Amino acid sequence: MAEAARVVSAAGIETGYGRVQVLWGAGLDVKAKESVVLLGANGAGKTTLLKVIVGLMPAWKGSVRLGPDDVTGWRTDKRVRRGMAYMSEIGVFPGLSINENLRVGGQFIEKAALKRRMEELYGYFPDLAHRRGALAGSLSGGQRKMLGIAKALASSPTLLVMDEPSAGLSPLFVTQVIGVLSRFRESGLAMLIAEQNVAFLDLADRVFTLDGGRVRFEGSVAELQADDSLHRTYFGLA
Amino acid sequence: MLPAGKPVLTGAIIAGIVFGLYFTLVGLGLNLVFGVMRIVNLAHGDFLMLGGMAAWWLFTGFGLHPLVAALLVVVVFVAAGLPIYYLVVPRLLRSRDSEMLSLILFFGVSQMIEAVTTIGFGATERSLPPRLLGVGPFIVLGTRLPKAWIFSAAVSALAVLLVYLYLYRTRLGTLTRAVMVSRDEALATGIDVNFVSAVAFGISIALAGVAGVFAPFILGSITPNMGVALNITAFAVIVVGTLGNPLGTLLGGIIYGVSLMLMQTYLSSWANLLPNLLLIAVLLIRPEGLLGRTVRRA
Amino acid sequence: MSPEPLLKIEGLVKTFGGFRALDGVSLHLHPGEVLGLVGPNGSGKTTCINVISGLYAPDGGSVIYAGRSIGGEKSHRLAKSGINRTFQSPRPFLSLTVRENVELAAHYGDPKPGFDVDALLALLELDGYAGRPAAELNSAQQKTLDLARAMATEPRLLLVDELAAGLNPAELSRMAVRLRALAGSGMALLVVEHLMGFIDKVTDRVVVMAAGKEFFGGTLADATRDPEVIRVFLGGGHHG
Amino acid sequence: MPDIASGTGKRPVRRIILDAGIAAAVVAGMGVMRGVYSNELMLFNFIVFLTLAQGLNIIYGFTGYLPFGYVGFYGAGAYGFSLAVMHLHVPALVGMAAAGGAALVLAVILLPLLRLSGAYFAIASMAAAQAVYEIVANPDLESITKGPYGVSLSQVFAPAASYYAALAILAFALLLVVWLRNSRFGMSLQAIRDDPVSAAMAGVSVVRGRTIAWLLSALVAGLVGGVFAWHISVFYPDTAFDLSVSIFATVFLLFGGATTLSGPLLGVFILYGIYNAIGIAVPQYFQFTYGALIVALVLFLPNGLASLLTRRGIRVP
Repeated sequence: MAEAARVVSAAGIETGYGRVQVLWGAGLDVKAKESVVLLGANGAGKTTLLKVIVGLMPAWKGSVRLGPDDVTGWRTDKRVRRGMAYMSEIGVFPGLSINENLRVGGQFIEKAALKRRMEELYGYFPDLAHRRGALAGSLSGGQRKMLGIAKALASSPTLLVMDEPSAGLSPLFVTQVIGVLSRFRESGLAMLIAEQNVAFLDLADRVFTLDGGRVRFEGSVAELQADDSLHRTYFGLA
Repeated sequence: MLPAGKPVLTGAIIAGIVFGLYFTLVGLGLNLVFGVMRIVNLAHGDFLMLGGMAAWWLFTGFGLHPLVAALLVVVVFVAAGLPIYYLVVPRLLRSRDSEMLSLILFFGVSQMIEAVTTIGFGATERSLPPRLLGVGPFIVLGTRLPKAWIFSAAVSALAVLLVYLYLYRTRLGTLTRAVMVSRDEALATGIDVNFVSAVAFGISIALAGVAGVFAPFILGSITPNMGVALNITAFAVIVVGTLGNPLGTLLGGIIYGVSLMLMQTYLSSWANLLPNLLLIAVLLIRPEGLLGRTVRRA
Repeated sequence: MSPEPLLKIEGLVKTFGGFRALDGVSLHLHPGEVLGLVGPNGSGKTTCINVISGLYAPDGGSVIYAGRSIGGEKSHRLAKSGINRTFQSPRPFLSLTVRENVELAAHYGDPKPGFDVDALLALLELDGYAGRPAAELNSAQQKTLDLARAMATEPRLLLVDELAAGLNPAELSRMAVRLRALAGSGMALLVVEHLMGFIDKVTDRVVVMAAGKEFFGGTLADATRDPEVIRVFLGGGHHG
Repeated sequence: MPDIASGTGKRPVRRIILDAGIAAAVVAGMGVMRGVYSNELMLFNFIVFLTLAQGLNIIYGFTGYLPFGYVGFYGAGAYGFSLAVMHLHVPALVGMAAAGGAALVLAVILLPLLRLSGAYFAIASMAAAQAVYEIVANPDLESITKGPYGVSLSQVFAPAASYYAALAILAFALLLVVWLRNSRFGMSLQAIRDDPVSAAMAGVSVVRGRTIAWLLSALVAGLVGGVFAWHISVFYPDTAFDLSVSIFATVFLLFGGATTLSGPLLGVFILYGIYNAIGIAVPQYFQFTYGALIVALVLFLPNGLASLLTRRGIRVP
C-alpha cells in the first residue's frame, strides 16, 4: 500500500505508421497526483506514445491501463469519459469561440456542472474570461496554450496528458505555462507532459526519457542530471 | 417563364434571388458533408433526384401533398444516411487521399442510384402540377412569379435557418462545427467524430431530398439521369459560396440564381453552359471561394 | 574577410497571410563551411530553407547564390544550378525503388557525366536496398535516401533540415561524419537542427534565430555563453 | 553484389521486351479477330475502350490526375474529324489529324486545370466536358455542328480502313505506356505524382512533366474519338460526349490497376467482355454493377487487380 495507485500505465507498446515502426516496447506510468515529464528529442516517438495512451493510435503490441481498466482497444471518447484529458500540440479549435472551446472540452459533463466548471476555469484564466466570445484563432500563441489547457480541464479530468505545451511559444510564455500548470499540480491533478524543453522538469515528480522509440531512463530529475550522457543530450546548449 | 412587364432586368434579378434560395438548398447538404468530412459526395444530385421521385410517387400513388412528402423524405433520408455513412465513410477516411477517392466512390454510388431508379421508374420525365403549391402568380415589386417558386424558396430559406440553428444553437451542432474546424483536434478532444459525421451525412442527404421534392416545380421535371448535371450545379454553388462553409452556400446560391436568370433572360439558349463555366472560372480564379479556403495544389 | 560567399542572404522577408515568418534575415555561407541555423520552434529556420530552395518566393530581401540573385526561382532550376536540400520528414518517391530515386536525381539534376549512383548508394549504406521500393525503408533510411537524392545532383550548397530527429546515437554520429566529409570536399552546408550535440559536432559556426530574425552569429561555444541566447532557449535560465 | 546488378543490368531490357510483347500480342490479336469474328462493331468497341483505358492510364496512372470529363477529348476528336470532313471535305486521314488537333487544342485550353488538386481537377474536367457538349449540341450552331441533330459522314464511311486505323491508334497508345513505364521521363512523372516538391528538388520540371502527360492523354482520346466518328459515321452529340464513356474507361483502368500495362487491358477484356457476353438489353443492370464495382474497388482494392501481385513484391507488366 506504500505505492500510490496508478492513474495510467502503458507497457510494451509497439506501433508505427504503415510499415515504419516508431515505438519498440515503450512504456510508462503515472501515479495519482503525480506529474510525469516524458523527455525526448523531435522524432523520438513522444507524440506517438501519447497517442497510443489516449487512444488516437492503435498499439500493435502492448497494453494501456487506465486505473483498474484495460483500455487498450478503447476509443478516445470513452477514455475521456473515464477521466483522461488530452491536450494536443494544437490544443484548441481556432474556428470556435473561447466559450465554445470550453463547452466542447466539457461535452460529457452535465449542463449545470459544466457551467460551474467553466466559471472556475475563467477564474484561473482571467485573460480568457474577458474575451469569451472571441474566436480562439484570434488569440496570441500564449493565450491559445492557456485556452488549450482550460479546454482540456473543462471535463474535470483526473489525468491531463499534454503534448509539447512549449511548442511555438516564446520563453516568456513558457514560464507562464509552467506557472499555471504548477498550480494545477498543487491541486492534485495527475499530469503526463511530453516535452523537449527541460524547463518543464520544474514540474516533474518523475522523468522518463524516450529515444529511438524506447524508454532509456526512468527516475527523478536529480538522477537524470547526475547521468552525464543524458545530461549532455537533454540539457541542450550545456 | 420570363417575368412579364416592368423592367426585364429587375424581374430577372428578383426571380434570380428566389431561384438562388432554392439553389442554396441544392448545395447546402453537399457543403455540410464537405465541411465535416472533407469528402465530395458526388451522388448528392442523385439523392436529390430520389427526393423528387419520392414526391412524384407519393403524389400520384397516394395523393400526398409535396409538403407531407418533404417531411417523410426528411425522416427516411436521415434514417438512410446513417447506415450509408457507417458502411463507406469511416473506411474511406482511413485511405491516403480520401478527398479524391470519395469522389470516385460516390461517383459509383451515383451510378447505382441512377440505375436503380431507371429500372424502377423508367427513364421518362416526371412532373407535378404546379397548382399544388398555390394557384396564380405572386407579385414581388411588380414582378409576377409563380406561387410554386415562392413556396419552394420559402421552404429553402426555412431549411437554411434550421441548419443554422442546428450548428449554432445545439450541443451536437457545436460538436459538428468543432469537427469542421479540425477533425484531428476533435478526435483528440474525445468527440465521437463518427457519430457527429453520420448525423451530418444524414442531414445532408435529407436536405438533398427536400430540394428534390421541390425540383419538379423549379426545374420543370425530373428524370433519373438528372443527377450528373445537378452535381455540377451543386458543386458550382458551393465553390462560389466557399467550400466547407455551409452558410456561405447562401451567397453561392444567390449568385448562381441571379446569373442563371440573367442568362435565361438575355442569352437563353446558352444558359445551360452557366454552371459549368461558373465552376471552372471560380476554381481557377478564386479557388478559395468568395469567403476563403484554398484547394489548389502547392 | 575570405573571398565572396557562395550564399549571401540579406533582409529576407517571407509572410504568410500577415504573419511574418521571416522578418529580415541575413546570413552568408562560404564553400566548405557548415553553418548551423538554430532557434526555438517557429523561429523561421525551415521557412528560411524553403525560400532558399525555391519552395516559396521571398516577399522581400535578396538571396544571392554564386553571385547571382535567385529569389523566386523554381526549385528544379535551383537543383540544376547546385542547390539541394533534405526535408524534416523525409520525402522519397515511395513507389520508385531506392535506386530509381537516386538515379532520377542524378539524371535530371545535371551531375557530371559518369556519376556513379551505385557508389553513392554504397557510400550511404543503402546498397542493400537498391532494388526495393522506398516505401519499405524505415524513417532513418528514408532520411538517408533523402540525403542521397540531394547528393546525386552534386550540389555546391546543401540545406539540411533536421536530419538528426528520429535517429539513434549511432546513426547520428554516422550522419555527422558524412556531413563533415561533404564540407571537406568543398560543399557549403546550412544545417537546421534542434539537437545541440549534433550542431556541436557538425558546424563551424551558428546563427541563432527567434521570431523570424537572426540575432546572434558566431561559434556555438560563444552562443551558449550569450545571456540573450540562453534566455531564448531556456526561458529565463531554468537548469542553465 | 547481385542485388544492385539486377536493378540495373539486363532486367530493364527484358521488361521492355515483355511489355512490348504484350502490346504487340494485343494489337495482333485484335487484328486477327476481325477475320475470325463477325461482330465487327463489338470488336471495334473493344479497341476503343482498350485505347481509352490506356490513354487515361497516361494521365491518371503516371501523374495521379483523374479527369472525370475524359470523354470531352473523345467528343472533341469526334467533332474535329466530322467538321473537317463535312466542311473542308478532307479525306479521312486528314480528318484524323483534325481529330487529334481538336483534342490537343482543348487540352491546351484546359491546361490551367492542372493547377487544381485531385478532386477539384476531376470535377472541373467534368464540367469542361459538359461545357463543350453544351456548345457542340447547341441549336444556335446548327449550321456548323448540326447541333443536337447529329452528323452523318457517309462520304468517308470505310469500315475496314477505320478498323485498322483504330488498331494503329491502340498500338500508339500502348507504345506510349510502354515508353512511360520504361523511360526516365515516365519515372519522373511517377516521382511528381509521389511528391512534386521532392521531384522538383531532383531537378524535374513539374509543370513540364504534367503538361506533356496531359497532352498525350488528350491526344489519344481525341484520336479514338476521331476514328469512332469515322467508323460509325452517323452519331449524335449525346453519344460523342456520353459520360458513360468516361465511366467505363475509369472502371476498366481502376479494376485492372493503373500505371501497369496489363491492368487496364485485363480490365477491358474482363469487364467489357462480361458486359457484351450478358447482353445489353437493360443497360441499367451494368450501370448498377459498375457503380457497385467502383465502390468496392475504392474501399477494398484501390490499386486494382494488379496490386494483388505488386503487394507481394511481384512486378506486374
